[in-house]
Amino acid sequence: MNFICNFPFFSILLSLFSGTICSVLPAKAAKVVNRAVIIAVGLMSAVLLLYLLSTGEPFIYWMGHFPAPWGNEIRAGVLEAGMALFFCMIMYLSMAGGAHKLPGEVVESKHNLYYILVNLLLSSLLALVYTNDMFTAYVFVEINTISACGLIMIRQVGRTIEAAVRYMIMSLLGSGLLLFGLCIMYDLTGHLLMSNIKESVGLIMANGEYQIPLIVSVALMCIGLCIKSALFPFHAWLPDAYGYSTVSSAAILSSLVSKGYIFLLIKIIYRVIGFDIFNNTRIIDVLFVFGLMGMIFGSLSAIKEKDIRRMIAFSSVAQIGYIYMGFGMGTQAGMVASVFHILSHAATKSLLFVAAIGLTDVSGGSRKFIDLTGAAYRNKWAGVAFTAGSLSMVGVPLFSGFISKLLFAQAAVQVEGKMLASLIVLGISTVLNAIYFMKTVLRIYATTDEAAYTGITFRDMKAYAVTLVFFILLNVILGVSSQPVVNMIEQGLAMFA
Amino acid sequence: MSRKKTAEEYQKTFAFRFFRWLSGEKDPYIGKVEMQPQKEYQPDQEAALRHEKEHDAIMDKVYDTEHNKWLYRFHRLYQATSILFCLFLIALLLVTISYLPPNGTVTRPVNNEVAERYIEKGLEETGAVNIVAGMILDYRAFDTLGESHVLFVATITVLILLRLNKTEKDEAEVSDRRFEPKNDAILQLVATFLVPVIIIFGIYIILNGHLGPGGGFSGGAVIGAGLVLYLNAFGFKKTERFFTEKTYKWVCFFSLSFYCLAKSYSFYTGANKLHSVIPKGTPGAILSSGLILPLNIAVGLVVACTIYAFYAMFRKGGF
Amino acid sequence: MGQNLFANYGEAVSAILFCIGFTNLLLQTNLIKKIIGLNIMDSAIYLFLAEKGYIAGRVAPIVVDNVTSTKAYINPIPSGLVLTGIVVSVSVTALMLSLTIRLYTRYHTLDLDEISTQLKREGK
Amino acid sequence: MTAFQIILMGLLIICAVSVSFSKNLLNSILIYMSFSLVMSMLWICLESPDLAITEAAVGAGITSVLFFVTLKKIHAIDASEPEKEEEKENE
Amino acid sequence: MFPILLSIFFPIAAGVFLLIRYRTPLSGEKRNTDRKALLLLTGCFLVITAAFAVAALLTGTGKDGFILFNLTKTLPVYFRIDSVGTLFSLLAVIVLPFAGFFSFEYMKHEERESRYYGFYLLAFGVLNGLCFAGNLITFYLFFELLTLSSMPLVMHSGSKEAVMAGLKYLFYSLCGAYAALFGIYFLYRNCDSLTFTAGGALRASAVAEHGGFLLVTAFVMLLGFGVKAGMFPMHAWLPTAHPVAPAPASAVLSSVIVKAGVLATIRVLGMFGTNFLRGTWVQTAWIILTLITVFMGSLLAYREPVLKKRLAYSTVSQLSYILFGLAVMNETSRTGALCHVLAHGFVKAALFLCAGAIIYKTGKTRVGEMRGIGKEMPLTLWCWTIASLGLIGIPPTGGFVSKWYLALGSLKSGLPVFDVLGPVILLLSALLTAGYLLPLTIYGFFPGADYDYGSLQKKEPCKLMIVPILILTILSVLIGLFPDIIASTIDMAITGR
Repeated sequence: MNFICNFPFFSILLSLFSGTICSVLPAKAAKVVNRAVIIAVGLMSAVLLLYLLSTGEPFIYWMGHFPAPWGNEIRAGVLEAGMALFFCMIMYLSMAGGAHKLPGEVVESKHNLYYILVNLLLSSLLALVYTNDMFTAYVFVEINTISACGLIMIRQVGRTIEAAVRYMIMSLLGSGLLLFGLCIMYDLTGHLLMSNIKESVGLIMANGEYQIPLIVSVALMCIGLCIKSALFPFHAWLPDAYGYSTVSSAAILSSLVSKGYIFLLIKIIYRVIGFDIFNNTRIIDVLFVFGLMGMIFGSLSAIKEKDIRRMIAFSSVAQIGYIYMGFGMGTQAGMVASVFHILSHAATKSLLFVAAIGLTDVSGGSRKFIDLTGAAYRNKWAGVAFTAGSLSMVGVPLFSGFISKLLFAQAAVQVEGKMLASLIVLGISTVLNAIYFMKTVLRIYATTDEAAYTGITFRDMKAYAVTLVFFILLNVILGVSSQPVVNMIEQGLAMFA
Repeated sequence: MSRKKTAEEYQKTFAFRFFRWLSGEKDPYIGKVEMQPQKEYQPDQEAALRHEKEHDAIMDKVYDTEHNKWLYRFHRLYQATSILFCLFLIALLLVTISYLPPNGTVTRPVNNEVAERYIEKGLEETGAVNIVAGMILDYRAFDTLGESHVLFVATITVLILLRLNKTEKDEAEVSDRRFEPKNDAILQLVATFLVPVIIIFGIYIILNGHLGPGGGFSGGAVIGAGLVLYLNAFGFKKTERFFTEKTYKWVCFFSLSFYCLAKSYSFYTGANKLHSVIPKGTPGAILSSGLILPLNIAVGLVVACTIYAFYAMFRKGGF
Repeated sequence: MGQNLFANYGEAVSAILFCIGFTNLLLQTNLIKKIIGLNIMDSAIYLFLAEKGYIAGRVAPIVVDNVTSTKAYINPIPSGLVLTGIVVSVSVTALMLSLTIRLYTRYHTLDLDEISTQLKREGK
Repeated sequence: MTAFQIILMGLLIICAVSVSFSKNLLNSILIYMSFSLVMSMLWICLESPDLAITEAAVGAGITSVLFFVTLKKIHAIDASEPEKEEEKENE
Repeated sequence: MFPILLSIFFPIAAGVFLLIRYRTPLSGEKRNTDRKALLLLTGCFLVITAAFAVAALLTGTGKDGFILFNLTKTLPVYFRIDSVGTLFSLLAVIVLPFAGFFSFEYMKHEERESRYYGFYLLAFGVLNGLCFAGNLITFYLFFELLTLSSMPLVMHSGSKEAVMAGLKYLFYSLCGAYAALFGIYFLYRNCDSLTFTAGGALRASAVAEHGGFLLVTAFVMLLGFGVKAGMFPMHAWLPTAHPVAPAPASAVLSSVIVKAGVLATIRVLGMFGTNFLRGTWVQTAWIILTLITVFMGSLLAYREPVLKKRLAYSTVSQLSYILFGLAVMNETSRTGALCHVLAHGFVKAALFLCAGAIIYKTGKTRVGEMRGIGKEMPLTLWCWTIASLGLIGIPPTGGFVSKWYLALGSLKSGLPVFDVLGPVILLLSALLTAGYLLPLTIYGFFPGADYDYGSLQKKEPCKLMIVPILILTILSVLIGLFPDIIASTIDMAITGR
């Protein structure tokens, strides 16, 4: 076995272990460890990705001395390695972008706890990405949930704690449903490893026995993960959680945590149930309808919002609706579009959160639109970055958002029954997006008579500005040369089967 | 053009609005899109106060369930839908269950080659008499590694939420002891007898984890319960002599690191098909079953400390 | 409706418990009760799993007298899963309870709706 | 054995329902504690002693203790609790 | 290849350079020298851009087309110069620099001049890209960018009205563009490629299968792009945006940028093929809409007292002349339409610049206030008069030629009802045009007996303003003087590549 095949295992264990190490380190050292771990994991994922692209074969890695149905396994394919790399990039940028705000938001003595949470979150995300075992997935979903909750409430104002409680309640409902579905699935198949379950599921569908409980269990798992990833009717916790937590937390939560769950759902669809079987159930129609509703209602709520960060948070609801709409189409193209949207939304949304904080900082810390007037002149880098993010969200060509919308539309026209609905809602939602993002951009570029607040120059925020530049570059790269990425996604999805 | 209508009346007609729209005078965004003139915002103290008051009044009215019928109805509706949803869920699950393979029989899909191998080869391959312990700490050790980190991350979040700084801690301690009798003689006497027994029992459970029912987690919980009892009887002054935040930190750190490293070694050798140097020992002996015993001890230490830490945090926000 | 509802009475009970827990989690206004509901829900799932492992007439999977025949013991896997699950639910309970304490010291109530009302009133 | 199991399960459901409808928080926690105990007995019946030990130590022990501390912290365990609550409402 | 790329990206880079270089408003002692440098730079940039564009047209390197990069697998960003593109590019190359020179004087007292020039150059580059785009997706890309880069021109003054007008412009354009994008998705499914090909790119099988649906698609796309060209149901942004924009910006907007809508329409017709649309309900509905617009625009302009608004309504009306010519779908009318593109472009630019000169010098905005203006600014008013004659369609001017072809084409078309109704309405509208343009001449030169000649003073604008007006006026006449050359070129544009 090639040494590179150890990398997924190394990256999970490294981030897990670094969490433990950070618990005895002072804050500064913890920060260094955290950055180093993210970079190391990112590098390993990159090497792994190259290796996988060159071999073209996914591989299975035993976690222990025992083969398939007896021991734990992790599995790495192109999509997994790519996701891991992307998650590391976004996480590093988000951490870097919010670093200067951290002392003001979190009590000094709790900084190292913050880094522990981030490390564990990273490890759980990696485990969700790489795992080949349903129960392992459940355990790491829980780590993900708890550390996300920690990230929400580490900034201890009333709102965040309330949001954390709401988040926990919804997440625990979701976990409960997921676990219940998992148990029924285990009862029917007798396995916990994804590949083995898939074989048994194939047999069950062929035999005809146990079909009803199988579909119920799939439905329960889907609903559980939908709840956890804040699909439309379950999004009540989201605006407060994203709107009031620390900057890095908001960026990480919106772009990574929910995406981890969605990626797990993709894995379940492909590796556990089988794509065709899943598409023959009615579940995809439900996902489709809720996705569409989320797209519209999320945007409508965002339009009404007067607080910039809550507005961005509501826009997340709409964007998650897009992803589920892609699932709901039930075609390979829809799936590719959804996966691409995971990437593009993660890149854009974290950019928006990080840029928004730059704007509010120069407006006396207020997040109301009225105070943000002209903020882009006071912090030019943040202004440009916010504009770029908005344009991407609206779906202007050359940015990543346009490509994902294009892919969605291309996927939609291939599905006879759902074509019109998805295209119309796509159009409406795009226009709604345009309304609230353009309004914000105009607002921050509106001229003020006098400088009520002092501006900030490049010299005051070098790291921050560089982070923003990287974010914008990421967006533009995704928007301009999307083809390699799409190819990779297609290859990765093919490897799933 | 006839002047039958006054200008005001005319402005209300459809034709007027239509022509305004036709000539592009009507602005569809006025009043709909938040786009106020760009004047510098000048907060007027009085106006702000008045505004706040009005806002409060409105909020009071809106959230006054007794008088606000709509809110009341909404609550009712919400409850009704929730109950209906739950009934639906019950029905769905019962129907599902009625289709599941019958309980207690051998022919179910659950009893397949996986369980067979665990039972038949478990003793040989892991060295643990308790097959469940062998399974969770050897066959499926990755889950268990994750599980112990769930506990770890939960402790971290509790620390974030409840840890207080020095002065707050003192206040909390004062208020904490207010409702309790200090130095209760009966409690102390009972505790003197019970605590050693409980802790020894816990240690037994941990050490015996691979031979019989029990293991690191349950044993750790028992030890933790013993510590809590001791704390309740004798107060923080006594426990602080041997258990402070530092103790907790380092015990947790060493146990978890040991756990991580040991399991990493085992995973690494397993995946790369290398020979593991850890001896299995004779099944049934106390020093047997490879890594399971040390892992159980590590888990037990972590759990005991964690439970004590939870309790101390809840009580006074520190150790 | 299938035939096995009465054979699976244990699972049926666990389903009912699950839904009771679920309802509590959704409907109770008091946070503490919500947390109890959550615990009931989790226990129900564990009961379900344990029922899955049970085989009538066999004993717990602890090897006695070196008998390693499959016919002697029940299925060990569900027990292992439930053990893991219990740890998870304890951690979550501790976290939720500490959140409750924090919320109470801040708002002096355990009712989430009331807390939201207060938050709106603060206008932050 | 089956009859015993059924009785235990009946107890479980009774406990769960009465937790939901009990007015006093302390009562509901006590009921939840007994719920855990019944559950651990059930697990003995289901031949899972590991689970029984763990549930007894954790569900009936640690979790309940944590609940009690929480109640104490939020001043819900108090002889004069009802009046206090009323006072607060009156304020 | 390089002239094309340079003509697109050089002005964009230059615009960005100006925006960054002159971030702060010019002020203080060095204002004059700084301003001179800025103007010099802008002038050079404009001329160089125009030179590049002309080079691109003359060298003919773009005839074969080239792919810049692939947006997605089957959607490249593709440039190719064809004859229609050449025509529109010619218009842009002539009008934009002159309007730019005009604004050197006009914008003298404005703050943040540099921002205006920056976006002006950006718009120039984007316009070049629009003209040279070789497939629908590239076209769409630049179409969106055009909206975004021209919006700041509209709201340059930053007053509330301007910002509202900018918003209105943005939303109308975005909604239109999305309606069009909606159609592009369908086209993508039913065409072999989105490259512009003569005679339609639809697959024959697709026409047979989804004929009805494709008609709806075509209609939606025509409507969507029609928004930019101010077609009837969505024309309202034009009269709002023009009066608030600076006069040279209005000139460019009205003479070139709204023509992007016309170009888009031509492209859409090219994609579907006129044979596919001729005689269908789409054609009928489209003709009805254009005729309504022609008549209504003139009527509204006739009633309008504010000069720039009057011109804006006139633009609405005149653009629908062009659209009518396209809608009739035969070669003669198409020649007329393309002819009118040039004629209207020059005339309307000249008219707006005249209006700008008058407003700049006198500060009067209503026609009623401008009595005797001809005594004060005779040269300007002469230009106005000549250009007006061109728009009305008096023989020696360009307007006559184009309207002649339009009417001829309509009569030849053999459409029921519209073959006669069309010319009648065009004629009526021409009368109205005379009615709303000539009063300024009449009152300007013959203010009446009660005019106070005592207060009369020379207000002729400086050379920087009057020369562009003169040149544009002369051009509009030249088109009419040599109709054969124009017509044959356009014939070539229609038939050959």
